[in-house]
Order: sequence, then structure tokens, then C-alpha cells
Amino acid sequence: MTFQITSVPIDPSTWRDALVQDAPALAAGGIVVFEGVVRDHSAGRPVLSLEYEAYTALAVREGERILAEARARFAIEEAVAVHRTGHLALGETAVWVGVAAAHRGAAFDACRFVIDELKARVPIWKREHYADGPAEWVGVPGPPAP
Amino acid sequence: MTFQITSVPIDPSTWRDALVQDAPALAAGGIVVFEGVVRDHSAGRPVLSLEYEAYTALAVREGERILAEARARFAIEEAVAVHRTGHLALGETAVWVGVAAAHRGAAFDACRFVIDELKARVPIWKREHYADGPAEWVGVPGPPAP
Amino acid sequence: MLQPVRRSAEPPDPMQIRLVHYALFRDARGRDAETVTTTAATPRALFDELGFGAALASPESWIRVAVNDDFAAWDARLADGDTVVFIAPTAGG
Amino acid sequence: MLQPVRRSAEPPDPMQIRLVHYALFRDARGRDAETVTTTAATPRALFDELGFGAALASPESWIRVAVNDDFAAWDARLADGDTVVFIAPTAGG
Repeated sequence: MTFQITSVPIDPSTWRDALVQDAPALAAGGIVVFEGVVRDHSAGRPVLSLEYEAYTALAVREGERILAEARARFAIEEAVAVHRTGHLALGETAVWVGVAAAHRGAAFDACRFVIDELKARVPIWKREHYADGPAEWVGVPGPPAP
Repeated sequence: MTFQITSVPIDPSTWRDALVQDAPALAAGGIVVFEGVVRDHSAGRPVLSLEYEAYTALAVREGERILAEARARFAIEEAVAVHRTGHLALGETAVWVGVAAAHRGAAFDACRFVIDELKARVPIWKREHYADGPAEWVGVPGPPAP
Repeated sequence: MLQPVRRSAEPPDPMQIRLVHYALFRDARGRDAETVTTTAATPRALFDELGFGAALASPESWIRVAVNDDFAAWDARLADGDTVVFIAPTAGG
Repeated sequence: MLQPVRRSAEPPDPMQIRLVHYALFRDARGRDAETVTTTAATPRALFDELGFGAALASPESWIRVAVNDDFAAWDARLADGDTVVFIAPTAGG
């Protein structure tokens, strides 16, 4: 498991249970989860829906690297993450990160590290569909002209 | 809702869904959850099970205060928490804290604040049952003699 | 001039205080709750009267007190009918 | 002494490079993928050859490159049969 890209809706409880199963012999005392949910606004503009597109082979490779870095850097037992692709409605889960650790400080630190690094490094693009104009790729200074 | 003491098993997915419902109009983009799960060891001793006992009236009052402090101090939309009482088996959820916010930094900070304050301030006691000796109240220097 | 001194030195009227016990205080008292008739004016005096003070030194540093379901100071003034809880170190979560 | 200079100045053999496009590069090219025959020795040269360089200044500062499904440098040496992806700013999560 560890890092997955999925085109089907993410069920947080399924992933939470899988994380607990993965943490060996119930030695984990604290679980920290980050979940990104589709919002109804972005930079002040009303969002109707959005779509995520992934360069899957590289996204999985980089996502696995990030989880391995988290395991090396923090005193945690397990870290897993999943990112959704395709068209998402408001309220759907775009990304889910879960960390299990014996002590909660490490779980918080590692979970935050993973989501920060995923957002910065993993090749996944987001296109927002607005109520007041054409869809746009998020985070891009401007479209290439050619 | 906000802070509850419950003697029935905590279902994390029920609480997660309630948190999302509470965050008005899906404006929340990030959810951070802390979940405390019964561990199989404590200070090196094998734990068979444990029980939590709450001074419920004051625990609810103090828990609500902590959640109100979190809402005042961090840019979050909602914070809820629930603590289990009674006899818990290994792997059961003892405490669940969930925070929803437009931006993840505030959600992480607030969730950590809430669990740290709950642990420090709320009158809930834990008794561990060990494989190798009699049950003990956790965190107490010694039993009162009279 | 001596009268006020005498008056304050007189024992106060006995009060009915309800004690509710949790965790290791319940273990120590062998019951969940009890009502005591006492002249202890503060939680600190009541603590000593119950015999806890002799066994547990400096309780102010590690035991908290609740009066009528909210935290209170060790030197708060008790009133007839108050409910008092001594709160040993907690370990929720 | 001049021969090595001449040899390196000769055009290299044309290579077949597979380009896979995502997000706004796919929008710009109007297709998911294509195979180009090119003498571009590096991703940077290929980027210019495709016409992106004229439109997008200083791509090194905000666009990443992948060769054969891993991140690569802009001046990496391309080989025949390589797959190249230009990675516009991402926004996962």
C-alpha cells in the first residue's frame, strides 16, 4: 500500500482501518490524519467542481519516496497516503494522509511533513471549474502560448 | 455536539462525517484528526486492557472551554472531540479530536492544541490492567494511604 | 474590642458537604460519594479533616479541587450544601 | 586538433523521443502524447524545439522535467527511445 493514486472516491474510514491494520501489533497509540476536501471557494471565486490529473508513474514513485522519508525522519510506525484523480464534486476527499505512532508529537509532525511534501513535489494538477468563468489549472502563472 | 463523553465505542467515521456536516457550507478545505488508540504496552509493561473514568460534568465543561479556546485562537471553522469511558480493549479508540479549517496549518495547530489541553486539563482517569501485575491508575505518584 | 476576636475564634456552624470520589480517591474511601458534616471552611481544611493531608504532602502541587462542578481554589470558602471533588492527576486520551 | 571540435559540432543522429503531456501542456499541444524525431540533446533543447521556450521564459525556475518516469535535469543527455514529460506547477491535495 503506502501511496496510491485512485480514480474512485476515497473512503476515509477504509483508509483509517488499513492504517491501523498496518501498524504492527497495535503498538501505535496515536493516529493523525489529514484529509483535503473540495472547497466551495478558491481565492474568492465560487468553485463548482474540480478535477485532478496525475502523472501516475512518477506521482507514485515520488509519493513513496516522501513516505519513506517520513518514516526515516520521525519516530512513527506507519504512514500511508492516497490521492484522488478525475472529476470531484464539492465535499469529496481529494487527498488522505494517515500516520500512526506511539507518541502523538511524531504523528503530528510526520503527517504535516507528508502533506506539505506531497503538495510541493508530486506531479498532480488541479483544474477548477468556476461558476463565473472558464476552468483554470491551479497554481500556473499563465498558459503556454504555442 | 462539540465535546462529548461516551461510554459506547467511538466510531471514527461517524465523528468525521459529523465534523464535515458541522463545517458550514463545505467551506472547509482541510480536516485534521487525532485519534488515541489503546496500546499494547505502557512504560515497557504489557497492557491487557484499560479503563477510563470521567468526572463527566466537569470534563464536559472543561472540554467545551478547550474547544472554544481553539476556535478563538486559530483560524478554524469547527473543532469537535469525544472521549470514551469504561473498559476498553486493545485497538479501541479512547479519544477522537477533529478540526476543520480552510487552510491546513491552522487545522494542524488547533488539533494539537486541543489534544494537548484535553490531556492536561480534563478530569479523566486511566487505569491500566497489566499482564504482569495489579491494575494501576496512570500518572499518579502513589496511592493515598488513608 | 475583644468581642470580634472571640466571635471569629468561635467554631463556625457545621455544614453538610457532599463529597464525590473518583479514581484513586474512590479506592481510598471505598465509596463513590458521601456526605460529611464538617466545620472545615476550605477544601484544604476538608482534605486534612478526611485524613488525606497526613498521607499526601503538598497536595496543592498535584491535586486539583472542584466545588459544584467547576475548578476551585484550595482556599475557597465552602458553603453548606456544596459538592466537593478532589482530582488526582488525570491521564485522559 | 580541430577534428574533435568538428565532430562535436556535427549534428547528432536523430533520435525518437516520446513526449507525454499533462495538464496545460496537453492543452497546448492538443494531444496526450506524441513521438518526435529530434536532434535535441537535452530536455532544454527539446523544450525550445517544441516552441515552448519562446513562450515560456526561464522554464528552469518553475517547470520540472521527467525522463523515463523520474525527475531529470534540464541538461540531462537524452537517448533514443526516452520518454520526456514537462511538468508544469502542480497543485495536488
